[in-house]
Amino acid sequence: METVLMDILGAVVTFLVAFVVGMTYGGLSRKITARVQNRKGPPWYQNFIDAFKLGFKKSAIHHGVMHHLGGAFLMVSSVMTLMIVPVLSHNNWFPNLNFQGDLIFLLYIMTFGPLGMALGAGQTGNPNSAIGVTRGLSQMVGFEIPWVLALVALMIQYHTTSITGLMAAQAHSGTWLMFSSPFAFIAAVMAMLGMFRYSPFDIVGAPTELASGPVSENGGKYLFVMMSSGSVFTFAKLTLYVDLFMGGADNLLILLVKTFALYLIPMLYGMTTPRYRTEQAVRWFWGWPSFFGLLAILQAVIF
Amino acid sequence: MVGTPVLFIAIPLLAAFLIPLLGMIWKELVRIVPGLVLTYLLILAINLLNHVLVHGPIVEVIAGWVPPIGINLVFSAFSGFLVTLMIFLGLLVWIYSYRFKRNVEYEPALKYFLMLMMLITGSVGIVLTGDIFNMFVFIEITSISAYGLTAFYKGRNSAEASFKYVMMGSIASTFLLLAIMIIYSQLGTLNMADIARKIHLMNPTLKIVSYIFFVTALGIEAEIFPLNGWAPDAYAEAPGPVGAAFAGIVVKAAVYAIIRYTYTIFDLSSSFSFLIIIGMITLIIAETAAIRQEKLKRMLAYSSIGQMGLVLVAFGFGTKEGVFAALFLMLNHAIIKSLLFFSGSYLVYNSTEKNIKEVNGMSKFLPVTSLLFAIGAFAIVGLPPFAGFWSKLSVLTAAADSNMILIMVLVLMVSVVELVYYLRVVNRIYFFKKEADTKPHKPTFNALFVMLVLGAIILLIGFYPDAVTGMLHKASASLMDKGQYIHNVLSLK
Amino acid sequence: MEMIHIIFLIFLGGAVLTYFAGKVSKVLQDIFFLLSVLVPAYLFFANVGIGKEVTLTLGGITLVWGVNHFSWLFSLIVLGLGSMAAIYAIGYMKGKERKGYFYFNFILSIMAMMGILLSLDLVSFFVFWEIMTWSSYLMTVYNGHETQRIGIKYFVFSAIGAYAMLMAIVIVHHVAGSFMIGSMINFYPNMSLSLQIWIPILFLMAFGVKAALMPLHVWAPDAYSNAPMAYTSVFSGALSKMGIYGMVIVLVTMINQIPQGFWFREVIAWLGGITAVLGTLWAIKQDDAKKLLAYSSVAQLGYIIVGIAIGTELGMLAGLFLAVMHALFKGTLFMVTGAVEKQTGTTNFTEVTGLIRKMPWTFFAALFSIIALAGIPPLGGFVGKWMLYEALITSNHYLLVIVIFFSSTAAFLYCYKFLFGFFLGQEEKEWAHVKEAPVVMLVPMIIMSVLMFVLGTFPGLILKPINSGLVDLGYIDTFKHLWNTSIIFNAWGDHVVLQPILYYIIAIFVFFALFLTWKGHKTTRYVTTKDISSSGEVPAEDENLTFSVGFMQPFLRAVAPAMRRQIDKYYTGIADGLESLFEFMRRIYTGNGQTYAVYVIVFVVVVLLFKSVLF
Amino acid sequence: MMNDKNSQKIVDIIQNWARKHSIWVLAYGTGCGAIEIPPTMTSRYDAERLGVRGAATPRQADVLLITGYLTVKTMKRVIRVYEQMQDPKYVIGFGSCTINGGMYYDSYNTIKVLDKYLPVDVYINGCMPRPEAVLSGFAQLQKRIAEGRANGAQQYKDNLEWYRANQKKIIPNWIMPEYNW
Repeated sequence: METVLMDILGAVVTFLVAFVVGMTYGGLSRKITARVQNRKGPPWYQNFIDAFKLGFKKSAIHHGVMHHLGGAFLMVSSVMTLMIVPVLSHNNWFPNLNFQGDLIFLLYIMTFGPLGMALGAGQTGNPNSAIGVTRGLSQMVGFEIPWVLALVALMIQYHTTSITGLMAAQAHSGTWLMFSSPFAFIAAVMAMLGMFRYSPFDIVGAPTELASGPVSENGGKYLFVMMSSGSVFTFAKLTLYVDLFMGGADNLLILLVKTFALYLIPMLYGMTTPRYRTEQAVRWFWGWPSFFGLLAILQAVIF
Repeated sequence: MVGTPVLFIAIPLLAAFLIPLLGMIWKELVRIVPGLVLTYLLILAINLLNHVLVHGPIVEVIAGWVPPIGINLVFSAFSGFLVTLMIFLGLLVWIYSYRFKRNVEYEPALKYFLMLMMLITGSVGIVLTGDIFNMFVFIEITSISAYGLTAFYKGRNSAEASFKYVMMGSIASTFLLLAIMIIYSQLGTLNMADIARKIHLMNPTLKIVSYIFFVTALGIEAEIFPLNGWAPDAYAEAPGPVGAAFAGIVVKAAVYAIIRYTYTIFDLSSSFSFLIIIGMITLIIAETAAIRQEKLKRMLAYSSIGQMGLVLVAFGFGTKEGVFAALFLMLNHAIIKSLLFFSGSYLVYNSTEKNIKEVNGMSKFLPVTSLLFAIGAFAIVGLPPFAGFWSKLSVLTAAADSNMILIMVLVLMVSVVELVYYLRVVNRIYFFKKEADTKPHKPTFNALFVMLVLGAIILLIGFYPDAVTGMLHKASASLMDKGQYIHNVLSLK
Repeated sequence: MEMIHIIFLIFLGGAVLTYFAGKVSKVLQDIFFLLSVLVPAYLFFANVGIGKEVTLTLGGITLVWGVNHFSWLFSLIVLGLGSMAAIYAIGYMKGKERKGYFYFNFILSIMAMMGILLSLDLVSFFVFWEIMTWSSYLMTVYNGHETQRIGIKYFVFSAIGAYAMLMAIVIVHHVAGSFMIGSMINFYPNMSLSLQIWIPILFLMAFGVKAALMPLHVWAPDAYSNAPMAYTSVFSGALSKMGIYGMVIVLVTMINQIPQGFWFREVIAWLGGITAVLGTLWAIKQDDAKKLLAYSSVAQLGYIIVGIAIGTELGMLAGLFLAVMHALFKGTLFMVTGAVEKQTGTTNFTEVTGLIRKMPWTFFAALFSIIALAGIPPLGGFVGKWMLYEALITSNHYLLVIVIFFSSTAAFLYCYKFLFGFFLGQEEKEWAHVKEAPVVMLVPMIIMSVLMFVLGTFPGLILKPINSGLVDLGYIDTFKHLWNTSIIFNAWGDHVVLQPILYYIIAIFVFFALFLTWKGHKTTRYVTTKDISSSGEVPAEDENLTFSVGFMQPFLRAVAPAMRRQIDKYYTGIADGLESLFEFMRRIYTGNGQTYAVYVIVFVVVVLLFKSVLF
Repeated sequence: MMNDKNSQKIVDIIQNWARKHSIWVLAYGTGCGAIEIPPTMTSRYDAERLGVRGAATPRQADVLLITGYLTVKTMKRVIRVYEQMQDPKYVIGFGSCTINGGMYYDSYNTIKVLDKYLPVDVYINGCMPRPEAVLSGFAQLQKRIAEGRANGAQQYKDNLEWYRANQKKIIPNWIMPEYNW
């Protein structure tokens, strides 16, 4: 009983941290974008306000049970990712599911949500949602290739497929993997651009063309759940990158610094680039990012 | 001892001559008598075969002249097996055509049964005789009755087909006579056993030439490429049961003759590979030609030619397994091809063109006939669990045991072609919509009975090949044992 | 009379009886059909002990039938899926014509598959293989006229494969002196090198055709999609596994014994990988559910082949586990398609939409199988995929793992397309009358969905029998002390513990589902799919806004270069060339008697001229 | 412990604060006024600092912004969009046309007084109103939300029959689904 309570506590605390950090990062990104565009921009806590407002909406509609549960599917994916990824190294944080799953499991659980969400979007009957979903899934196939190439390179170099194993390898050698396997890092970061769906890979939810695509029929608390899930997912993914490539973090502050530094990459890249069409995006991912992924594998095989 | 081999020739010949006389007494006797005769002969053949399988071959001397001077008949396990098969098929053809010809006037029926009896006489004679000139006579009897049967319908096409057959047949006779002349001039004897004993005395070149002439002459009857130009036309224009009789009786007899010459009489070591070569060519050309045919019977004819080629290939291995496989193939081919001809001729019964297209959707109207045709098609292609599979397996095993991998590959590739054209027909029967406005003709009771019997045999052999393999093993052993044959014939006093 | 003989007699007699019972009464026919599938299944699992052998002598050849752990595993697939599909078929075939034909071939197929699994000698193996081929062929052409080309394509490919196998069999008989599979394996190391290479190739041709291995797969999409769906679930789920079964035997027991075996396995693994990719890409393109699933079957078989071809313990476990899973989920999916086809009359995604509220249970089954197919936790497909990846990575197949990963990620696209096409999207007036499928069709689907769920968390239930099968094949016992029913390990010791994962997933899902549903928070309410925000416009009653034509077009544009060429086209070209050759052959027989006479003379002259060569 | 009323009050304050600072606008670009929206949103005037942000669909939006004159033809769509929005929701009438028809006061084809058909919370005066005016309109709306006085949706619900009657007068072929909030 004690362990179960501890597990629940760990999950809740981790979730809350991830929620707060993710929301803040979202707000900061809006702020920074505004500054880049020579605007004042909203306050850093604007995302919290938006989320709570959505939660406080008096009503919301759904088009059937899959649509109704779409948010729950999404949450399973993001929270499970969060549970698998070690938040801090050296057992400084709740273990959650850190030792129960490995990278392959992580790759698959990360797709659970988008697919469930896609089912929900499909049930709305709104053609824009379905179009958005097809674009999203296509892009996912695109960025998974360099991402997996990078991960496989890491796995074969260190003969482990678990995140904790890779963290231990970094702690043991003393260098971050982003320096010891730079190509893998480059490929992974390029894949990350697609994962975060900032410009130029934001055609999925193009607001004017598709009326925000998959989420076009969601309002009120459905949108609230999706927004929170997105924040949690952002945090989980950034933490994963930090764990894999930057040696993890000993305390929350270092974690925040590292994750924010990583987070700036897709954000700033997005500000300078216009939007790709879906097939262009897919081909982009199969171009240079995959090339770097192959280099990473080459490096891992040779050394 | 229930009878002697000479009855197999005497009785049907007698019956053939008596039929017109009996027909004057009561017209129906023309139809009944052949059946009675064939039934008796079948019982006789089975009894004799049982006897022979246990006690060894029966050699009978005609008119008291002892070989090598006189003519003798040999009823060994090998020839006995073929005789039984032929008479059995003859009986089935009779049952099938008994009512098949009911709308036919008295006179055609008379001719039909007369010529059928002659055909059986001739073929059985070819198999039984131990004398090459006697064999020539029987071949002539067979051929002449076959010409007549081909032209049975008296149409333009059947007359043309028959004429082609006559032409080729006369060429065959010429070559056969030439070959016999060469042998007689060299060895001074016409008895097979005697020739076999003395063959090493012959001039090698003449030996080869006479062998080639034999093969050419018999190859025309046995449908070997390129000597088989008559066959597709004859099969296509003759009545359905006659096609079955050709495939099951005439051709078998001719193949028997070739085999007898190759295995027993001539001692040419490379004649086996010669058989394989011509067999393979026949097989490949016939099967590939069959796939593009438009007429059902023509297609069956080509398939028949191809099977004969395969039989020759199997004989060409020259091993006991090869002979066994060839005999198995002959048995299966006789049964299955008869079934195909019987059922196929009902599937296109009322159409004038007899095109394959006419079978479209026949399964709705003639369910049993269609099913039997499908079984026949599956069986001849060699799909388990039907009869054809076991013979194909034995052919391949024999080929492997002779290390002839290329032959195996070719045979199997040709099998795929065969599969395709049979499947196309079966698909048409079952899955196409009927287009032609010709009315399907329900098979008569006796025709249906014959087809069911053949279908049952196919399934029986398919599920329980042991029913025939024992006999086939003995038959092949008897063919392989050349010295025993010579001894049996020549030791008669 | 041994129990195995009795089982086969029941199958055979049942098939014939069922066929003729249709002349008496339809209900009687259904009952006979069910009995002749379920009774042998029961008898097999209850009474046939593993390791038992029975013999029968036919045509001078000894036929030996028996069960080992490995064939028991496949028997589980065949009889399990067969029984489910049989129950389903009762509902599916209701009111259709040619019931007797269907039932007859169904029972014969099951019998033939069992025969293949139980055969310990090559002759009965081949006999049953051919019976399986033609009974499935007859099913392929069940729908009639239009399917005849498809049927012939299937049969020709099968026949080429089967004849290749027949050739191998007789060669083996020649060199080893026996038709027994065991003696073939024992004799294999003593064969000459060329035989050591050619015998497996010939066998693999046969198995590759059935397992739809590229480039022998072109028959599969057409054949799968044209057989009746109740049968296709067996066709794709179990019958294709016979190819896998044979491949495992050839790869493990024979090829592994020679040094060249490594290249063999690499080539097959790569072919499997390419099959998976091509199958997936073409599946994405299809607008017809049957075709989509058919191509997806090809792709899934590719994974299985990769798993067994790389040949490590984990790879074998992955391949065989995926085989079991594929039987479950693809069987269910074809059943779902059949149910939709029965209720609506079409399986085209551009015609049917929005069935989720009409056929909720069918949707449930489809959802579970799709999740399993996509390999997403917590369903069983994940376990198989996980083991496959781990096996590939730990055995140094770095590029192959990318290929497989690409294919299985792209599989999400068609997975989504299937669910969206049938069940999601706008609910149309045209399909307002559609009812849920009959219970007899639902029950098998639901049972199999539940099984997929159970296997997702407790894969050990099926991994244990697989392991025993592998031990029979000569693998070391992988089921070491660390493994238990819900923990899976890779070769480096990394693991996934499935049970807590399941609990977490359920907890999170339930929590947020409750949060979304909880009325006390803020109200949610249902509106119809006509009430969508499409620029303020109100769609008319009969207007269908669902996006279904040109689905996944962007992705297809991105991969267009890979799909420009169809292997099918090459085969068609070859077939056309052959037909013209045959036409030429036909013209040798001119129909002119003079020509024929010339032929005879030419024959004699040629033979005489070359007599010194010939004789 | 606070009693229910007080706690409700506190919750209301928090909710209104959130609503006030997060205004997602569905800009229904019906008339020439739509040209004023881009400058309002972009660098120069930067409405986002007030929490104002565009929404893609009515399901996500809080505010329906009727930018300018409204023709009879678009009226139906506007009503539909408004009814698809989730509670709480507000309407801003933008420009003189929405108040009294403006320069189209005698047109046969435009809506003169928007308030008769939709419950307008805030009017922005002018023809055109400059971005400063738009921002001030938003500020006004925020103020009303904070005070809890922006209850147009409630008004619409209460007087639905009256609104419906007015709407049906304008729209001849009424095939809209029922409003059932």
